[in-house]
Amino acid sequence: MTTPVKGSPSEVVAVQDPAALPADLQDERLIASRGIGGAWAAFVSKMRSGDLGSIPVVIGLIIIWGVLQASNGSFLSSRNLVNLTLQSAALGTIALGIVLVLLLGEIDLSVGSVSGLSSAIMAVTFVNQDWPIALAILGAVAVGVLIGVFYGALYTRFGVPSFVITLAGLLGFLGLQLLVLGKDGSLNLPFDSALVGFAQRSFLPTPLAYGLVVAIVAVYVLSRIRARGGRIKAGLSASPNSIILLKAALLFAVLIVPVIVLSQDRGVSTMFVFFLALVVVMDFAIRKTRWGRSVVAVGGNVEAARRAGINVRGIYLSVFALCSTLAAVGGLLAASRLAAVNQSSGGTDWNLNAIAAAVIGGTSLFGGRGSAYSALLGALVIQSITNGLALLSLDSSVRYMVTAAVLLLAVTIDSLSRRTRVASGRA
Amino acid sequence: MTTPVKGSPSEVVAVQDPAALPADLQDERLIASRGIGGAWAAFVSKMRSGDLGSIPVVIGLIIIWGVLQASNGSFLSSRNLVNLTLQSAALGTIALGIVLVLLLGEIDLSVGSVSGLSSAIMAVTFVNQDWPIALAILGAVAVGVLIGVFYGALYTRFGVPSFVITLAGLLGFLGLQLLVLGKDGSLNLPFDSALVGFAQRSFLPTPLAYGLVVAIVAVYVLSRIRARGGRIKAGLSASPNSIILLKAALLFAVLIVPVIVLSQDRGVSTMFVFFLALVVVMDFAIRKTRWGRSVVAVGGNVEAARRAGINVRGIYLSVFALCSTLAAVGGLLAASRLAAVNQSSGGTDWNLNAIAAAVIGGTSLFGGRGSAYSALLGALVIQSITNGLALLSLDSSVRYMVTAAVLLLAVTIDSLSRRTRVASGRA
Amino acid sequence: MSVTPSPVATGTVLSLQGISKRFGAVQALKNVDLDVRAGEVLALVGDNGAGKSTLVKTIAGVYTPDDGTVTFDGREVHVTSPAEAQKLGIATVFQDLALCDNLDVVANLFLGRELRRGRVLDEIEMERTSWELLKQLSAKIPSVRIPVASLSGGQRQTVAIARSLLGEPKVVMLDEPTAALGVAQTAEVLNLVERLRERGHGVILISHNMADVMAVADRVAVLRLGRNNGVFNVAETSSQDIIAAITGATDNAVSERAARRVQDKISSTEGLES
Amino acid sequence: MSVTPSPVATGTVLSLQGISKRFGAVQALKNVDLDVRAGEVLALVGDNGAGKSTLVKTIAGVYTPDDGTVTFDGREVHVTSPAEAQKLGIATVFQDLALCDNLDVVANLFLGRELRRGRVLDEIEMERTSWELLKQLSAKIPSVRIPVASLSGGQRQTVAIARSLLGEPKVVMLDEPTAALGVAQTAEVLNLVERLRERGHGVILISHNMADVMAVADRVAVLRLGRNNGVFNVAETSSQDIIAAITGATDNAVSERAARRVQDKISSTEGLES
Amino acid sequence: SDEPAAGGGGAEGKKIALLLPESKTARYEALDRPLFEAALKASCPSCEVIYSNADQDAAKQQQQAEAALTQGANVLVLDPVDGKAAASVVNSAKGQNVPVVAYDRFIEGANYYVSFQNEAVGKLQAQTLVDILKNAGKTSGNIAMINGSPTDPNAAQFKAGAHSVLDGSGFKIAAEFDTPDWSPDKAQSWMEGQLSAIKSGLVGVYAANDGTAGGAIAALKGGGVNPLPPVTGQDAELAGIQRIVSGDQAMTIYKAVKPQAEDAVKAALALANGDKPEAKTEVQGVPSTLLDPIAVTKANIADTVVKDGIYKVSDICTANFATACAAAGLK
Ligand SMILES: Nc1ncnc2c1ncn2[C@@H]1O[C@H](COP(=O)(O)OP(=O)(O)OP(=O)(O)O)[C@@H](O)[C@H]1O
Ligand SMILES: Nc1ncnc2c1ncn2[C@@H]1O[C@H](COP(=O)(O)OP(=O)(O)OP(=O)(O)O)[C@@H](O)[C@H]1O
Ligand SMILES: [Mg+2]
Ligand SMILES: [Mg+2]
Repeated sequence: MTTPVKGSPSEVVAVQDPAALPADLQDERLIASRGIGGAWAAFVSKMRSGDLGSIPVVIGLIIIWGVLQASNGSFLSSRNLVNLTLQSAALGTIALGIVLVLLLGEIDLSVGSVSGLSSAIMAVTFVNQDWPIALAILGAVAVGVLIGVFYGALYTRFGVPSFVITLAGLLGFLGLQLLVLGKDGSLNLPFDSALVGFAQRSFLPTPLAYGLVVAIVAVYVLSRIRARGGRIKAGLSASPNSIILLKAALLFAVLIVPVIVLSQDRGVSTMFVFFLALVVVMDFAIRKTRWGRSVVAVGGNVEAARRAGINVRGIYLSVFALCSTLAAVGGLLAASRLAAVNQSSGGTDWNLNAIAAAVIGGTSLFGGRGSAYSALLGALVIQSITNGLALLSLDSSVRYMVTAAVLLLAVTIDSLSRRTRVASGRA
Repeated sequence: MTTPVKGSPSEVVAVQDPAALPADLQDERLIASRGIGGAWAAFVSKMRSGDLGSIPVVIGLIIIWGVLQASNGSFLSSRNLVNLTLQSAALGTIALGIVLVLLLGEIDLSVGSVSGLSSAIMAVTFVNQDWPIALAILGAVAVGVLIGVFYGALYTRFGVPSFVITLAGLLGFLGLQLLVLGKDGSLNLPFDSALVGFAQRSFLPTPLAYGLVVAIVAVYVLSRIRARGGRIKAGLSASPNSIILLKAALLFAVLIVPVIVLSQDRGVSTMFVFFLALVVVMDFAIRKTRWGRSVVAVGGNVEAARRAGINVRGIYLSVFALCSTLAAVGGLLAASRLAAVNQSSGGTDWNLNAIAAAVIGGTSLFGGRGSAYSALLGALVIQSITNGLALLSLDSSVRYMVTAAVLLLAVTIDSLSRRTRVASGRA
Repeated sequence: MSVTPSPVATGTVLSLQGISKRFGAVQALKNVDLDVRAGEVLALVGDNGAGKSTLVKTIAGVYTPDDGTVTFDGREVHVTSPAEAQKLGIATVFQDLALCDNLDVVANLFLGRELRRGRVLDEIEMERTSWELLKQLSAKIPSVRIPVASLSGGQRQTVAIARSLLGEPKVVMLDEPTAALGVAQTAEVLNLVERLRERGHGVILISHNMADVMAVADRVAVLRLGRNNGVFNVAETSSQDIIAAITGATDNAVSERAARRVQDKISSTEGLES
Repeated sequence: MSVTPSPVATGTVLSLQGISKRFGAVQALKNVDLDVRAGEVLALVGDNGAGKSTLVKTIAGVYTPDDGTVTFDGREVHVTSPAEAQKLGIATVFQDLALCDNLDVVANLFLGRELRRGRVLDEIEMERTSWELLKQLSAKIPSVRIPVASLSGGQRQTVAIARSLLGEPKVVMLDEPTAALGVAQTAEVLNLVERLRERGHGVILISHNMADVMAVADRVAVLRLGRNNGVFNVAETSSQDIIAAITGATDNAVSERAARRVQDKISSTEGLES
Repeated sequence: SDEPAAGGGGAEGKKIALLLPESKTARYEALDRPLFEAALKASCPSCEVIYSNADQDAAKQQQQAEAALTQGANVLVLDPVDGKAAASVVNSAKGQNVPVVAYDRFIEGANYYVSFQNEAVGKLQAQTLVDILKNAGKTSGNIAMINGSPTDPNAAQFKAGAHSVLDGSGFKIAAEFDTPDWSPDKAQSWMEGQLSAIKSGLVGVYAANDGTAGGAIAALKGGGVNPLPPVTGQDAELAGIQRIVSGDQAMTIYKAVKPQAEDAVKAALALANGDKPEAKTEVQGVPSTLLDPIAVTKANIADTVVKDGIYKVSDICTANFATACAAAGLK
């Protein structure tokens, strides 16, 4: 028989004075972490538990860069890095749209065809029909919007799986692209047109680039300090100023180093800055607006979102529309960079690469988990590999195999760090 | 104020005598359906609630056939239908593997490359190295198995998403294929080799074909009658003999009509029968074995499967291995039919088509729902479209668009019928 | 069939007539009537699978009934989506909770009605309010910034209940709200139900716990195998009667168990000591 | 800290020492001890988020503890997967049920231990057994051939419980098994627990329902905020004491509510009559 | 199906199948198909063309050939995706006594072959490049090679032809790239990389077709290379011709499709009537007509593509190219 021991609660648990703590730190099971030391401890613990966000992808990217630099000394040259930024913008823009549909748990296989079609329309109207460039661009982007709305309508009205809708789109819009290009097939965009100039020769003046970096860091610090004030006022915990400054310094370093390096060659490409701006805006839209919250909710659990009164159809429609629009924009960027449009613009490779970029960047294929930054990181990973291997003059058979190996390497690092989370049973 | 009314239960619900009914029909909420009339009523109700299995896809297929026959009278000729069976076997075999990975909720983007690689290995060993044909085939298939095991190991050890693993596989094995083919690039398989004969010229003797049909129907009836006896003995409801006979008659019709039609030309292709046998075996494995049950469970809810003590790693490993193996086999079929292997064997189209076939056939991309027969149906849909449009002398641009439209049409019928289920809130 | 005094009595906010719902071969609801009045707690009880949750989901716009009419505030309404039900003023805590596992507690609490400053989410204010709401319910949630997937069963339920406290509904439906809750949290939820009644809301409470039902409900409607099986006034009924209506028999596992209990207790203690 | 007589007392089948488990910044379990004996029902109680389910999952091999040892049948074991736990003879009904929504009731019941004839699944025998099991639990499930996704909350729970009746486990862990069950089904499950005890199994029962706990448990172990907070002998304790140990205070929402109840009842009746 | 080649007489009511390999190059559907149909209409008004395009997929082409045979085609005019793999198509056509005309690419066992040989095209490209360089007084330096798709058997033949000239030319092949899918943007990315890898002395670029040439030129211009080294091409795409006019591209290969199509029609009709087609030469036992590919440079645009009516001067000389056209004397 047991001897019953009645636990005396006040003895058992050493209670801290709860009133002294902010509302969100009062639970005694929380492992305390305060100040810079605490932040470091929290970071290490996050690291252990595999909850690292994009850090593993960044590490993968750094390793890839190291390997490629080791095999060919020109890889990390300023000139080549400028090329890399130019090469990543179009793919990244398309991948950004893919991130959105993946967040919803859907897919778009047709971004390549849509980008090809939009560039074909732009080229034909601009070059052959002599439309003003702005109108031609607008028309091409509008077609992207329409396509997305069409997808969204098919999806929400008839419930056709997005895989099939966009597979049909992949074929259908490829056909339309061929039709639009007609018998000439291939069109040059004049090298001195604004679009080609924007994509090939437009770089931020160095002082402006530096100024931008300073401005961004300043905005970051200010918004953080304001948030801190708000949190303290609301009785919530707030990160100390020291951590804010540390993070700001880190941000500054991450921004200033590339600017310095790139400025040694042509500089920071305007097209790349345009893409970065898209990423930042989209990140803001996903994390800080009601629309973005709804997108993530629908991706996590459609039924729960529906029951919460979210206009699920509207969300699907807007996301498909945005994805196709971004694909159209990406197509225009790619065409401007190439200064030509032909039947193979936006071939099937673009689809796979755009989806791969989003996934490599850390966006889940199953919905509800991802970030706009994964488009940036994923596009950089993919283009770094292509770019780096192009420097090596390998046989194409070897090139394919090396690409595969490097890709796998980059993602395995990420996956290994995530594994603990999956193994925890509720992921 | 309410007047309290105490419900007297025995008055309220008209209880049938439960003892008189089989154990699975005793619940009074079940809407009774007995005899042929009852079966019909149950069918209509299923139809309404959108729970129709593959019937909508079949309807879609029939509509496509009608449209194609209307546009070109040769489409439903015996000769063309024999071609269609020959054309569907390889794609169907590959799609069968895809059905398995999709059931798990995973994906394999590399089936095209794997099929290309396996055919390249077979061709090089058989033609260039003069290996006996059986050994060459075995070697090629073994490579498929190895690749699948490699995928499975990567997936289960490191948790790399299958999308990325197989994307790397798509590139890596394409590279290997180019390497294996060497600088010759393209290899012909001798027309008089057994393999080419099997794929191009081997047809079931007509009496054998008829005999097979009779045998299948007989096996069906016997197994049904045996199951009926078992169910009655176990005190469960059993379909009356009339329904069994009706279904057998239906099965007979479904089997005999194609045999009659095909026999008017070359007959029933042995390769197609081989593919059908694969489908039937796989269907049996999925529905009637512990392994298949585990696959579906893992696809539905990995964590639940793990907690039920299922060897989840083993399941992943076996499914990836089977998928790659079937891809390798499909590659061999495709190569034998073409009697040649080159660098573009198993190009990217194969991946997309195989996945599309599985999805069009009704297998969910999200795991846990699907059937081996969707590989058959999906491959038939896709190849009917390609085959039918090839009869129409269309420009590529128009052909692409028509393909897209027809594809969408076929799947929309299926989706519309499924919609009610989704709308019910728990799907 | 239960006979309620008149379909739309004074003060009746929500009234259902002849609701039927069929799923495939299963008739989940058959001809169900129900009235809820303002300032009243109506308990909806019934055996497992009796159709309680189906009824709640039908009212909440998750399902559309095959048959029957819904009258809300005197007008016949056709609720075809949960958003419409919310607009009418019907708040629901579903049995299957319907939370987005990938979102954190704050995001789930405010899903669909996020607080904003301009167009931007006001995370600070939402977090503050969340802590307040959760404290009201005695919730023991260590952090509101972790995804709800990592919460315990009771914590998840608390989050779902807290959701319904936002907004100003006319009718609140709680589908087994205390099933996973601890004793303290259960008490708080019952308090909450009483507060809702005091504020003049109509409350539909589904529960298998007769003690709770008898404690807070004014009337009890019983469903059995998808049909009405009586409406009882709590003040004038014993829980035995209600259990009999639920199970459809007066001698059942519950009463048998109650009878056997004393007997058992003795023998099992003997067993332990031997 | 609770003081149990000796770590491996005679008859102890399962014994935990110093189990700790941390999730990110949350310390879910800290230094928890627990003993379960054969032929005993040990109730594990605690507030929401106290760590009960985490403890159960740790024993069942779903989680691996950060620290501490598990002794089963006198041997120290390292259970790293649910399959291993099952092989040891530990059967578990999880709070989150862990059913495959896409499979039907029969498939879920027999998942991982399907009956076969040769290599082929014996669907008929499985279906027959399913009906038997479900009848034992008074389940009201219209058909065992529909996917469990379409079952009601209580029906799903019944399926999960019925699973644990298959096989011949030494220890059965039931994590809030009656939360969603109707009164009749609850009674059957409690009967079942008693039958398990009689057959000499060790049973760990998690429940928030003090009445049920007092009715079937021999001992009650209390967890509070992830730590041991006492072990009580049911025969010698009142449920008030246990509730005090759970909530960590003698005056709490429960007792306040109990005190207020009479008062409330009167005023609310008055309110209705006005 | 009916007995196709049996019986002499006229070619009335014959069905001729035209099976082309891909749609990503404008020439096939913009030129080959209409020219072929026009030529057939001219010599046999009652004949019918069955047309298919295989999208660069040998299996699909086999399927399309089968479809043509199903419809009772009397002759297959086959431009194979893969000349070797097409043996299977020839085999099944022969099985039904349907003769095959190999169009553009050689097929073993065909009844007739009309083509600009792929290797000759590669040689001509390379030779023109070397000539241009030598004319400019360069005898050594680096050449970058942008070949066609590694999965396209025909690309390997262009490559082999080009190598046979370049390898002994005194110029160094500094780097070489097989462009996946002939994709211009991949060619562009690669060329950009080479601009940092090949530090100096890039004197010329061999690009296998006009698309990849466009990519290479975009990379060179974007990389600020001035003056541009000569870049080769193939297909005489309008965009390529325009780049030649503006001086960005040095040359392209023009294959006079019209005589090729007419020759194929003539041979097909002869075969349909059971006659032997006329042929000047034989390739591996197949009666053949080998046409000469023409290198187009700024100097001979007017005498080639314009003269043959492929493009009108107004097509080429759009607003953007007006001044360049004037300078080149195109009007
Ligand atoms: N989406 C659905 N598809 C098919 N059947 C369903 C569906 N939803 C409910 N049912 C069936 O309807 C019946 C009633 O289910 P419901 O969930 O309403 O029961 P309940 O009264 O809430 O039971 P519980 O007390 O167990 O929660 C059950 O038999 C269930 O199987
Ligand atoms: N996978 C996980 N990731 C992160 N935190 C978790 C995880 N599982 C449990 N927790 C946390 O651990 C604590 C204990 O959870 P647990 O589920 O064990 O509680 P419980 O005692 O079962 O509560 P309830 O009575 O509500 O079921 C909770 O605060 C919960 O948030
Ligand atoms: Mg319910
Ligand atoms: Mg729990």
